Amino acid sequence: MTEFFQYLGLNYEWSWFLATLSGVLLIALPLMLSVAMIIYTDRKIWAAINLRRGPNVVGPFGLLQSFADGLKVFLQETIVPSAANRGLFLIAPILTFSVALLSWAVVPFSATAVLADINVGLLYILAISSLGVYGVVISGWASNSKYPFFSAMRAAAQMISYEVSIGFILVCVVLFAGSFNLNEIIMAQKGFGLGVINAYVVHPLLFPMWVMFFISSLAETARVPFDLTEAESELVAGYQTEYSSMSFALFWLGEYANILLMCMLNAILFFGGWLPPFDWEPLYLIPGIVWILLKTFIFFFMFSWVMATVPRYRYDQLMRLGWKVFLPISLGFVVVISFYMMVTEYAA
Amino acid sequence: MTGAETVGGGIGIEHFVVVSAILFVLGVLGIFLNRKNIIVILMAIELILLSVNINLVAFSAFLGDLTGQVFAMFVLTVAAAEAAIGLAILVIYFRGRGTIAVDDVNRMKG
Amino acid sequence: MFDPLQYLPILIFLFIAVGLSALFVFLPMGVSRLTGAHKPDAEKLSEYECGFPAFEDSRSRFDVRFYLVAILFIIFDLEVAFLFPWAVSLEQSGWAGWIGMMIFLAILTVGFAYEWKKGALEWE
Amino acid sequence: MTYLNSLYLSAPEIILSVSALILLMVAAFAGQKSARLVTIASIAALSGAVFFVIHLLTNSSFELGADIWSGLYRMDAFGSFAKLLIYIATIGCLVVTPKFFTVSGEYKPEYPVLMLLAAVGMGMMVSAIDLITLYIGLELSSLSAYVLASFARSDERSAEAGLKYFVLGALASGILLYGMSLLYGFTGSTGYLGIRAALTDGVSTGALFGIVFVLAGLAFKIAAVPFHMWTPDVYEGAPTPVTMFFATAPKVAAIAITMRMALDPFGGQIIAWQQIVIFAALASIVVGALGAIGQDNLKRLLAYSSINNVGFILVGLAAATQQGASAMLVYLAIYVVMSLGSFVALLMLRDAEGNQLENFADISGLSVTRPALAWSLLLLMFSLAGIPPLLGFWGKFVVFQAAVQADMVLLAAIGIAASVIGAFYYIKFIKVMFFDTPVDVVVAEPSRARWAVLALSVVAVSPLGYLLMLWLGSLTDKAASALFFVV
Amino acid sequence: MDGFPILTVMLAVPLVAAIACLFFDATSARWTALAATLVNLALGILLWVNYEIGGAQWQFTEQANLFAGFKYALGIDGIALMLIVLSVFLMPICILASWEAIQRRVGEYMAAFLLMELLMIGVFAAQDIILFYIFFEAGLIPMYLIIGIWGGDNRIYASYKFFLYTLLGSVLMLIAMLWMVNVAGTTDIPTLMNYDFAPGAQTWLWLAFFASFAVKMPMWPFHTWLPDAHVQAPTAGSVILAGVLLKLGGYGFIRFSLPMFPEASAQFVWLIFGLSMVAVVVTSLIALVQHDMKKLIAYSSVAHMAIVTAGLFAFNVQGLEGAMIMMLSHGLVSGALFLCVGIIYDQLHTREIDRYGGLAINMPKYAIFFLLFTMASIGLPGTSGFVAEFLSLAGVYEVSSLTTFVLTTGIILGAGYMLYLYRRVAFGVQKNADAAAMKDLSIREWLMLSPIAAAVLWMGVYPESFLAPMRADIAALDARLARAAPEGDAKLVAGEPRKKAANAMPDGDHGAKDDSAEGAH
Repeated sequence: MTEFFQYLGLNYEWSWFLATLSGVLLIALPLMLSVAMIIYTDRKIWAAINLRRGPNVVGPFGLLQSFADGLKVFLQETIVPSAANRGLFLIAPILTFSVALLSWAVVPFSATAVLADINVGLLYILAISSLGVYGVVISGWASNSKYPFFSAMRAAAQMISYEVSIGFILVCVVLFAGSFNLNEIIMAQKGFGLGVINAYVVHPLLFPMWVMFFISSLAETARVPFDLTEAESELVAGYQTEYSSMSFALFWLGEYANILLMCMLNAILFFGGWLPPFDWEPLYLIPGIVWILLKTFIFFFMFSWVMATVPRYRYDQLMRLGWKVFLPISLGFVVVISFYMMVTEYAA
Repeated sequence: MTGAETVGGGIGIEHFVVVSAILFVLGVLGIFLNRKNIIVILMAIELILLSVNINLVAFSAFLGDLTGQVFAMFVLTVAAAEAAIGLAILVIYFRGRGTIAVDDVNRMKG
Repeated sequence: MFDPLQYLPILIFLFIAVGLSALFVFLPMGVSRLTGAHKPDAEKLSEYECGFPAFEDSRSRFDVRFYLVAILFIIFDLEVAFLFPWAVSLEQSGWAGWIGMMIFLAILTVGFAYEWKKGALEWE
Repeated sequence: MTYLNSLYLSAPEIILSVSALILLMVAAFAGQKSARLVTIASIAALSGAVFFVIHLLTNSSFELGADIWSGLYRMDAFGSFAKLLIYIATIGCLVVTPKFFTVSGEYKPEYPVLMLLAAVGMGMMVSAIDLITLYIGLELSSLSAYVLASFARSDERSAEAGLKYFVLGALASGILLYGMSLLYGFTGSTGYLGIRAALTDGVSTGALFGIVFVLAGLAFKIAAVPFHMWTPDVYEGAPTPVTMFFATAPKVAAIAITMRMALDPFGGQIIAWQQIVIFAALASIVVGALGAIGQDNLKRLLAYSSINNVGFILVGLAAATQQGASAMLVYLAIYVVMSLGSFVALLMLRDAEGNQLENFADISGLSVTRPALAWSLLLLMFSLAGIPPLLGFWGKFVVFQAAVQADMVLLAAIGIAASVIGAFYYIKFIKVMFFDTPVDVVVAEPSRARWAVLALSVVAVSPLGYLLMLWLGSLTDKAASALFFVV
Repeated sequence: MDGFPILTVMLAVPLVAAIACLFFDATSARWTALAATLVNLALGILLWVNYEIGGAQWQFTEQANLFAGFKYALGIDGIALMLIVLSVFLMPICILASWEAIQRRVGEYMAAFLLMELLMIGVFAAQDIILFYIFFEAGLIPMYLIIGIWGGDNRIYASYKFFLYTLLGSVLMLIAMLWMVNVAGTTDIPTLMNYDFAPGAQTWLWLAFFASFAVKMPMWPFHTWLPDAHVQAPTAGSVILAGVLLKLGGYGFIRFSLPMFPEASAQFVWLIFGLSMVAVVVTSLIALVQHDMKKLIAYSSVAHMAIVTAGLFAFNVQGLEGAMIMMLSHGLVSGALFLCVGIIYDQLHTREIDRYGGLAINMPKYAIFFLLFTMASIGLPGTSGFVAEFLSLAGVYEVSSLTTFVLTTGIILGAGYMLYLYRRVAFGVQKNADAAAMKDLSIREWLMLSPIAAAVLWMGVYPESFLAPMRADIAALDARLARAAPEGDAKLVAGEPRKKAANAMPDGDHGAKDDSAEGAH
């Protein structure tokens, strides 16, 4: 895109800047749009599985439901409780949403469509998504109210618990790929399965990893069945209880942006990212962005599916699963996979 | 090693060292001047370790030598362990005394 | 190769993201003032409770286990930090590197087992 | 082969860490009742390490040291000697401990495990020839020590001591580390060899700051003035067996790394640090002596005594000669024995309910009610005061001899004159026990282990101890020459 | 005696007995201590008998290299011999003196005394400078305990003062020793005695040694610990303190300061003389107004010691011999005086002079002994005191007539306070009934006092027995000092020897004797 702006007669620096700027906007704005749509989708899928109709009033098939909601909250009054820490209270949603956006900077939508193709992309995502905890904790603390506070504590504990096993799982993937660059990880999957399948998930050692990663993704984003943070029967609306208007909406936007990111990570790390599922020449004719969005959507469907079908975990079960099941298993797999890699590739 | 070797728009090693020195001094002052809360002291300790890490990583980059970054990793790890133990001791202390105000840490004098 | 310029887009992204979110937060506040929707009163500004006025500090003491989880997380997350560079350089470090890391993990496992046995991982 | 060789030469650390891990598992699975078993096993592991260290010390092929683990670690006579002291002190502390906690019912198998881990860390410290290894070892031992200090959970003072120790210890680590980062930056290496080579060429301002910060951090660890203020509180608050431990093994380790640091990497720039060490030495002697005078609590008194003694040890470092280093090690060894003895004696001061007695009023007239204990304490106190013919004198003697031979007569004169102030409170100790009216609150001590440790240390500080000096002297000479081999 | 390590045995006997005493009950401890000291006395006599006058300078040498250039080296010359004999002579008497006075913690008490004996012999016999220091300094421990445990009411203050004063003095000496050893490369005392240190270094080395010996001696104004220590110590403690411990300072001067730093010694003669003059006059005056007998005797000790220091620094044979005899004499006499005080103190438990009076009536034997020792202290001819004072003053006169004059004044004052004491205690009316009812000497007390009395008279009548073993050593010392000896103001001229003099004496002695004899009267 830099070339495009240069063609318009600008010098290199400015062209680069404008190109980057448009790249950012090209990610951020569609992302917000897709979040709006994905919320709609989420509700539709859920309704369908529950044999309901879901949103169907605003626009055709209720397609504009999310926009209507957005407009509504936009015009609402922003209430800052008198007991709250005003500054922190307002910073929390900003932080949550910014961080949710920021992770997307390194996501490769295709071989070239990546804003910042840094060599430690995976690490970057891990780091940035860890920052998400701050938004939650700050909001819970700043609200100075019981339910948000409890919710924030829960959310923080939950997110960090699963981050540990996610870390180990990522190590396994990196062991195979030998790189942190997301594009390289994707490319390493080319023809990985029997020379034809472009996905890590087919490897018997990596399949369980993927299962765990998927479940951890649910927990990390506090999706059902791990939505303890906003378990309405216990904690009203969790850490968002005191929020209203767009501040409230930003949490939602951030949450769904994170969900999408997790879906995309599933696709990138285990399902070949923007590669077509099979290493078969004609499939490459379809642009990579289509493949990756398709895969992402499939994972999102699974997220919704789970939400609609699985009952919520108790908090102790959640923690137990994270610490006593996933952590030891993923740790064990690090050992096994690294040994496997030593024997088959590195030392061989 | 010369300061002339710069990365990214004229930022030299001295800038990093100055930043880390400032953080270090803040950390030390935080321990000695803070009269309020022990948690603040723990944070000040982390600040000191942070300044060390800035130093290490900056030097590592400017020397073109990885050792500094390895060191930084170890420092990070130890800092974590230290924070864990510090908080644990603080909890025990709090259970006994019901306060974590710095001025109350005075059972022993002399 | 380390090239800081790679990160410049991220910085730009950061500014835009923060700006955008700030806009989302503060614009409606301004709008609501203009449209007159901004009508705070004492009840509205009080914190949410289940029908009773709050009778204790909402930032009360919380379960020590949360804190325990935080500590465990710090420890384990840092071990992961060791694993990452090891994972990408396993080819260079060879068996020595592998064995070294296995010893490290073994020690980690001992600690983990100790925590488990001591009930640090029990939630109920 | 080098890998195997490295493994072989770091066997003491391996023995200790592996047994610590195993015992930790035993502690976890068998629970509180395994405390005794774990203690015995820990002592066995430490003894094994001691034997191995002796084996290495007597093996002439390692006389000059061997750099192992790619230059991170040096197995030499100096490190081995320090380790020997550390391990023996740890054994001594472990042997007398259980009784202390069984009174309050808090003895846990974790205690010996923490001691083992601390010993591993200290062993690493003294063998390290790289800042990273040093730091890791230092922190391993410090972290264990923080926990040990607050081990008596029902005692508020213990928690407070742990907290203070932690905060100031962490600050010290921070300062030390900051100095290390500067050293790394301005010399381009974290290895002692590299630092030495860079410093010998000339010292830049940054490196000088590094040296100063490192020494300040180490001064914290060895509790030298002006970084001593944590010592009395921590010594008083920590459970007495832990205090005993602090006064012995970590002190040895901290002083050993200070020596190695000052003489090996900074050895080319003695001018840069000598003044600091001289100041710290004299200040410690004087402050330690003056601070102790008004104390009523015996543990606090011994804390000031340790500050005082560190000052004397630093006199040897100020000399910056091989003889000074050897003298420091002799002093250290003697100091360890005296500390062990005094603290065991303190441990044995219990009233009928099993409470520890810690004040002067409690030992009034002890010579009448518990003559054996009182006479032991008498010998130990006179020895700490450096009165011949007790062994404490020999420690001071060699240190000052080294100072005089390095042409630092004034330092020696001021230092030794200040030791008279120190003598004041030691003889106060004796005065209370021997000249004052008996109060008879101390009960008889049934523990054979404690009597054994006490008896051993008393025999060692008595003139009979001089019989060991020939052996000790040759050992310390060997250790010190290892330190100066690089020259 | 060849090969028999008599000195080591003399050290071992009290050590073994001391350890045994710690575990014995009171009676066995007393007998053990007495037996051990008597054995040592016998050994001491054996030592004297076997000492070859005019033989090698150092006899009975033993040597064993230990470590770090540190040796176990023993050996004695005549000076050390006499002091050792004095020590072993006084020791059984001390034990006897404590026989009944000490009822509390007897085993520990006896052990402390036996240790004192060991250390004193060690100090005099050590030939290694470090070994000397160890013995010298170690004496602090038992003495501290003796004063502190068995002392009087103010014992704690006195014990602290004693301990800290002496320690401060001796640590400075240690530094000087270390420096000397470093420079000379040997710890051997005989070698060091002939080593010429640079005059500049000598000055401060001398001062460091002076700090120690002046306190130990004690010289004015470092003497303030002594009256306290004496008053508070039990009788036997005082005896040993006055009899032997004070000699350590003098021995130090004669063994270290003078031969090792002759130039510095000469340089500081003014200091020594000045302090001695002040000491003699001031402490004598203080003694005159004392109400406490022990304090009075303690101050008299300071005065006598001042004469010793003056004699030592006269740099001539008479002065040195006089100082040595003074030390021996004072050891006997002041020890005996303390015993005399102790004997009546045991009965009346007070040392207040006014509480006594007219003891000559009810305690005639006691009064005779007391009189003898009083006279010896004053320096009456026929007693050891006379020989001592005469020789010392003769030596000093060669150097400084002013000093001699002042010292002589002090001796006159000494006569004053001693006689005043005696008059108040032994003569006059029996104003106190309880004092009048006191019993005369028991057999034990007889046994204590009579040997001392005999020795005092022997020394007074035939001092040659005591001078003979020391003569060669003193001559050697004098020779060493010759190059630095200050020029005296006496301007002595050798006269013509009288013809056919039956007992012809060397000329110098002759003149000096005459002159100073005049000054003394």
